[in-house]
Amino acid sequence: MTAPDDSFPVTRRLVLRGAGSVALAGLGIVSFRATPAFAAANDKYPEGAFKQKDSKEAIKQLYGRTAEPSDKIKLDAPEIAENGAVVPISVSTSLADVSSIAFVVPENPNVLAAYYKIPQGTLPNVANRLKMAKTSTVTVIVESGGKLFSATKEVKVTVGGCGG
Amino acid sequence: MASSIRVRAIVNGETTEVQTLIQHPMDSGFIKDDKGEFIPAHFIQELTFEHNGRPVFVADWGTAVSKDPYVKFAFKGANKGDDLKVSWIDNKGETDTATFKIQ
Amino acid sequence: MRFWLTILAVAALSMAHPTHAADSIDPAADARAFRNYFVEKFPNVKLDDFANGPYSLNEDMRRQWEGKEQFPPYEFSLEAGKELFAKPFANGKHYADCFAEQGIGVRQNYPQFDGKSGQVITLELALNQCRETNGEKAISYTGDDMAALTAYMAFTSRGKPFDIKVPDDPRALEAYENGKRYFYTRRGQLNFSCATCHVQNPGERLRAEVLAPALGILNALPIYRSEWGGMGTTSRRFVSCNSQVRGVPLEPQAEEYRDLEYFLSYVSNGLPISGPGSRP
Amino acid sequence: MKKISNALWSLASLVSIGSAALAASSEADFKSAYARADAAEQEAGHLRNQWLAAEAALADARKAAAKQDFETAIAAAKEAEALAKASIFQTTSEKEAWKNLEIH
Repeated sequence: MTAPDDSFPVTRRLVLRGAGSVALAGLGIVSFRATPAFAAANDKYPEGAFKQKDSKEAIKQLYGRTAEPSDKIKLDAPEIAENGAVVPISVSTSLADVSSIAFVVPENPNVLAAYYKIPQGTLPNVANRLKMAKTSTVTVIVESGGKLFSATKEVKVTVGGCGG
Repeated sequence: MASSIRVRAIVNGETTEVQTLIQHPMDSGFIKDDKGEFIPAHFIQELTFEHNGRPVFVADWGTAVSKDPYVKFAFKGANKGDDLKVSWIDNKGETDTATFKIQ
Repeated sequence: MRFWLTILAVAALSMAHPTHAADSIDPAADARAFRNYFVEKFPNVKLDDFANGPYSLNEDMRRQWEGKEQFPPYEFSLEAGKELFAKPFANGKHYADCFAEQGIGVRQNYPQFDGKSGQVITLELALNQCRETNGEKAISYTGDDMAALTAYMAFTSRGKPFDIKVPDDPRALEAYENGKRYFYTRRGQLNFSCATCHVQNPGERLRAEVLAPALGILNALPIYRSEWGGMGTTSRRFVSCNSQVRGVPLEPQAEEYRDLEYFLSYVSNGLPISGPGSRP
Repeated sequence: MKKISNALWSLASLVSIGSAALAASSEADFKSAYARADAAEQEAGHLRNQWLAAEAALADARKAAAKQDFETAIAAAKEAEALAKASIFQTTSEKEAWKNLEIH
């Protein structure tokens, strides 16, 4: 937007103040009626990996090795996120024996977003909605036959999800 | 109070497609409130789906999963009318569990 | 974004349009012209699709929206609205008792002009009038409960075309005309009118948002905005629009806002209710 | 940023801000400056078109005055008055100008 400020120096004084902020009431009332009969069905929640600020470090913590790119992974994400708070991202792959899928967003404060364990009999397809703080690549890691593969796509974020 | 968990699980041939939406703030801990103070992190860490007592999908989540999180997956071996048990636990130790009929 | 704008006084702008000689109020002619403008500007958009706002104009956004619609995040608000709507007042009466058809599938008939009071009655106002008639306190026009209630009522009316009436009553015509004037009047430090964004520039990006076309814009209300992380009412949207152009918002359901809603709904007559909608 | 190209930035008669430095700003000077600003802003309110920035400048003026900083308070009050008058001017000129935007 261009304002013809140069020709009207007087107007410079009337600079814009902070925008009025409409109070945004957050809801999010959650019921906790159920008993915590939590089946520790699988291995533990990878707390350490979820705190990493660096993608390589997060992947190393999670898997203990690095991934190589694969064209057998289809990563579907928008080119421009309509809002970084809710970015729909999905993945499917023709790789065999998939045992886990992880989503990494390097520009988020915590780079590891989600880690899905895929038992036998479950298809290697996942769709979810992630927060993105700013424009970033999104990398998906697929664990297949004991090896790690990856695919990456850039998502432009103009309104940040301040999340991560 | 209604459950925090919504599930649509539909059999199509030999696979069952499961979509879930959970009511949860998923606060990342990086956002400030109106007074400029950080809202403490509050997010689901683990979400488990069980069919016949067997886990068919386990999600481990960090702070970057959106508010009122959504996830979709598909698995094989279920029949119409089977139970699908869904449970989550968050970083504050709060949990919810609900069981749904596969359609 | 650089809204470092330094706007001051505004000159009266003489544009090419000649001001129409007689200031006769002709809502039907306005609605035809309004619709034609958008149909000509966006020849590839199906008429009904304008009710889907920016998603009718932007393919990438549309895909994200359709993805979310598979299991929309507003589902919880919708359910809350259904429960609130069914919950009896202390006197045993219900919201349903205040509306035609028990309030199911009637959203497309609001706002209405009430000949008795000479006022435009929006759905939000009708809900609070219903509460007060039954001895309950009014609820906030910008709050989650009102959003949930109107979301539920809109949901039961999805697909029904807007059917707003401007009766042959000078007061109704005046309300309509006032709404129209509000819509086109520039205000706030940014010197924007509603039309600046939603008539002249729909489909363009302002900040990160793709602007919605004014035609069909209220058909989607109330809306779940990712920015809000929740459902918001028409009142809340008007208030936030005023703030965005750096104006001090009016009080929710002020006469000006109700008249504006009347005008905007009327010119979208025939387009289907699509609410509750989703927006970034 | 993609611009709102049709936003017409024609700026006409300008409201000037008194920028003369006030040697010794007094509380009385502040009060009269504030009263003028407040009256203008109230008129803008009556016209249903106040600007957020005018409200903010008035608040700044009150804050500074509470701290006995009358120089800052007077400057803020004058800014508020100029903004309020600009919003009034906008309302007045839009009385007819709105029709130029109308779809016919």
